[in-house]
Amino acid sequence: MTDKNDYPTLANADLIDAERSLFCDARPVPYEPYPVDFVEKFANWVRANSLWVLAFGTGCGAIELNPLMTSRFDANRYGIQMRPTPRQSCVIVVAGYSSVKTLKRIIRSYEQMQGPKFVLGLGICSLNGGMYWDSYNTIKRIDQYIPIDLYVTGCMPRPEALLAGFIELKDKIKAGQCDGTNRYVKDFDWYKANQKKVIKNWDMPDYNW
Amino acid sequence: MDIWISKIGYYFLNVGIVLVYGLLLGAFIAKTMARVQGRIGIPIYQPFIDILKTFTKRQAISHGIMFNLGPAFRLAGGLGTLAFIPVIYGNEMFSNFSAAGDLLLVMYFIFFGQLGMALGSGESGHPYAAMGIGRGLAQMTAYEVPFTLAVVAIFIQYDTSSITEIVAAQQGSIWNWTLFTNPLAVIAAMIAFLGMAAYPPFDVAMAPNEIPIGPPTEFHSHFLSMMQMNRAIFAGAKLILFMNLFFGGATGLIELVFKTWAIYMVAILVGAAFPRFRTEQAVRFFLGVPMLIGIASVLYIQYWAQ
Amino acid sequence: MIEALKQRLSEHFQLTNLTIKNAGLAFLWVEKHELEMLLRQLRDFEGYTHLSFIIASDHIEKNQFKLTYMLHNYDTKHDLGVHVDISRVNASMHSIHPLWAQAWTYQRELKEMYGIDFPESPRVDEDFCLEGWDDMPPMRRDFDTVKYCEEHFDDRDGRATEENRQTMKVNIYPERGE
Amino acid sequence: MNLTHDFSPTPEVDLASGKYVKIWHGPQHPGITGNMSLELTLCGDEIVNCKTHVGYLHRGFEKLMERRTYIQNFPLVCRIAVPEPTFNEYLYSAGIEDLAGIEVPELAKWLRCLNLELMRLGSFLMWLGGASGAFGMSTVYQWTVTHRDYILDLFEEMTGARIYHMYISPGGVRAPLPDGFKDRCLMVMKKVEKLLYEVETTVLNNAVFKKRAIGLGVISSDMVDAYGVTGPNQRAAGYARDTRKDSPYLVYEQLDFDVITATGSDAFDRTIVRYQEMHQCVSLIRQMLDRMPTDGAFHTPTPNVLHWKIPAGETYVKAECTRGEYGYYIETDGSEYVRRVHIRGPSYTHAIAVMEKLVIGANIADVAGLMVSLHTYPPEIER
Repeated sequence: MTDKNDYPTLANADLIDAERSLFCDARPVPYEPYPVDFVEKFANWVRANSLWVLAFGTGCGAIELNPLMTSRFDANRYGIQMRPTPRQSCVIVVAGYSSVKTLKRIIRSYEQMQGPKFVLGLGICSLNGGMYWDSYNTIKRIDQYIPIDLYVTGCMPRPEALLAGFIELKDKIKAGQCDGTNRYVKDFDWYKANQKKVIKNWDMPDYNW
Repeated sequence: MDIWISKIGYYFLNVGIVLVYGLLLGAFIAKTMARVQGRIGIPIYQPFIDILKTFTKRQAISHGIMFNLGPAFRLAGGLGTLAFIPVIYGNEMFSNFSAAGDLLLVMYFIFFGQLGMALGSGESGHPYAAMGIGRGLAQMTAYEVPFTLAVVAIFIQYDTSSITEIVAAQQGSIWNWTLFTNPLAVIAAMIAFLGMAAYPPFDVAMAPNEIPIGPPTEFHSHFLSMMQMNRAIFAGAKLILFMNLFFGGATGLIELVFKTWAIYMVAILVGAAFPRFRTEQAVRFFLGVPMLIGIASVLYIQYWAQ
Repeated sequence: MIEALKQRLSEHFQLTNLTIKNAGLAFLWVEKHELEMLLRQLRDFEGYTHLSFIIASDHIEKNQFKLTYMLHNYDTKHDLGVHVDISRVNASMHSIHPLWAQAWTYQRELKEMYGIDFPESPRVDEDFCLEGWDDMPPMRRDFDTVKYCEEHFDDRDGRATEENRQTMKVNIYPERGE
Repeated sequence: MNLTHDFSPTPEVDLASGKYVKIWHGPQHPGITGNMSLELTLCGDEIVNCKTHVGYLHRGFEKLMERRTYIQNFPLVCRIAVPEPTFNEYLYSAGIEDLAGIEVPELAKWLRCLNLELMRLGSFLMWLGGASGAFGMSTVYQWTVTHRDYILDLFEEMTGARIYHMYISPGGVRAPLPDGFKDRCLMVMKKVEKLLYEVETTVLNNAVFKKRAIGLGVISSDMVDAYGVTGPNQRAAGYARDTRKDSPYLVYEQLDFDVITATGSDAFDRTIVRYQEMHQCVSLIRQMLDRMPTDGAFHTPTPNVLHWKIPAGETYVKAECTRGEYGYYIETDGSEYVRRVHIRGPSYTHAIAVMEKLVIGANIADVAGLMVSLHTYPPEIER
């Protein structure tokens, strides 16, 4: 384990004094893979075959998540299921554009999830702004704010595309290429600076445990 | 001394069997539910993968010592329940620590796990968890009434509080089952079982559209995998208990599998077709007709049947 | 029908203009101070009981906001838009939240999107759509959304953004362009 | 009708007393429709105060449309209400045609109407799933969402897209019906009708559903006008008001249908009204398929869209969507750009003012059911 002293505490400078004691100020710590290669590979296989998706419809892409989970496309077959609480889920689907107000909630939900966690960007507008490129309230690149593992592009991507995206994500996890959690911790200050640049009223702790 | 070592060994064997069986049953039930909904549903091995996945999560945030202990209490409740239930009648290996008065212990352990859970999720600090506990315990006290009345009727009927002896009394013919000798008690207990199984209409405690998802909201990683394990063991133990008390027990593995599956299907088929009661509606429901049936079963066995 | 209504209203109010769009829709203009009384009259005596929406549109060249109150009469199946011109400087308007229970939401939106103040309107200062907005109200015509985007959000490398019309002329319909 | 909204936060709410708890119901919450949130103050299980928060989906459409040409707005409008894009397409086109004086060919009117009714049916199916899901019946949710997919298949055949069709363009529609569409459409209608009868048995006749939905969230009849309640919510309160009947647009005058009303005005009656309107949709679609002209022009040529200037003017067009009065206010100033577009969505009042009023005193368990019974879509609130 890494020594905790290597990671100084967070300032939580935007919280008022009374609230500061209520929140944790420890920095997130990167995790190490299992020492034995075989175990790590097995763990990755297990993770890939049990994807719990956070039930958070952040944008219009959420409309195609309903057919995906129901009888027609039935993503349950692949071990994909919806989970209503961020603590227990390991995939967050950023469904399309995210307005600044939603971005704040996405970050909060993402940070509450327990690693290893994966992010799927859905729709062209999460990739580069799409048709909302000149809107004052939608961000253009979600990967500046949270680490993205995979994009499914299109407007609106069909459920089949989404399903193919999930299967691609599975392959990436099995190959051990989805290290978004560690990337987020490593470039923590960069992500935070980007987030704080956009979100004006930052009234939450720097890291939401 | 040797007998105790072998008994403990057999007990762990039982735990393993019931765990695997509970998980498989869970997957099978999920598949049945999916079929009702017109889907294929999860692969049969999915619950095992889910448990392993939650176990191999790398981060785990704790909210305090009680939070850590909550799932442990819950698991202890499940293991304790199983410890005193003979899984297969007439088989030394599968009789566990069944002894005189074990039915009372089992009923206590059913309660114990829930209380431990309440402590744990109470410390998680999530308002939905607290609400879920309130709802869960309220509903539990309600369904315990018809269930306890049914068990009292059984005490009177068989004049014993040992599960092994109750099963023994039901052997011989299908007409010796409690189902036929004391149908009122079985009806009361099966209605209570609907509440115990926490499928709709009695899933207020978890209610994903209301208080997602109640007590386990904040539990994750290995805490969650412990709770998943407990859910499998507890479901298995409860089914075996019901089978023992009301449906003549099992003398072999196949009989066990068939009977428990059939009992579980009752809850599933009701669950697939009903919306959810509100808490006070559920409490009112259990304290109404099911309780009266329970009382009637006690009176029947006390004054008519003998 | 609408002419008769205009007759009746003209007895009490100074209606500055009235345009009849079609059989089911008409617009009339009224002075700022008479608006509340007019709406009350329309609601209570003329049967215009349903408020469809309140909006503003920015007429920056006249230095005015044009407020529109769209009413509907369920008996005559008639829509009536009531226009009020207010000054763009220190824009403020009387609140009509005692008349319709949903009016305060529209007024809250107008305050946020145009900066039109509605004193006494409840919760008018709370955020509606935006959160922590510290720029000019975005729906004003002098707010440049492209400039704001360039300042705040970064483009992905390789994305070329062109002005819409130019793109269409050059890339999509080259043969139909001028 | 002096029924004003109660704005005062309940005075006895003292959060420090420990008697009350404040929770955020959404945006990350499966029991909320779309991406919005309710800030609830609870006393035990009872709700004493509620504030709705919207704007999570705000994209500034009205601003974006002011800086795009008329034809460029056309792919933009359907993104405004995600589950029901065609109403936006139709109303935007109708408004533009009204201002520019374009007459739409007869066949296009029928095709538009067919498209709208199919959309209505699909949207209602999605809603029915949500409504039963909110009360804990995931089975019906699975059934109805799947049957909605069959309708999306029809859309795909008709327009080329599942969700955002971009079919009803200014001047008409983009394409005529493909060959054999009528038969396939009738087949889907048969399936949907069969599903509806199953839903009637499992949901509407279900004792538990009745127990929960009857008496939940009653919109009193004087609230209807004071709060601007429209659509099925209003019809469930006993008002026979339907834009399709009152000021008919497209071909509704030639179709045979009645305005469906109920009297209870609670969640159950709203469900019944919507359930019957689904049957009505099926009947309307069948009528249209029978009477529709088979050939003719489906599109009037519009001016060169690159420099299409529309004379100054203003108009308000409206249609009856699944949730109530959906309207477009369009103002032009003679240039190539629109001056102001406002989208009047029925959810605007339903999800904010009405919801805040109805939810007071309700049980926390009923919030999801109540919210769904009002049938709100957040994207049309914040646009």
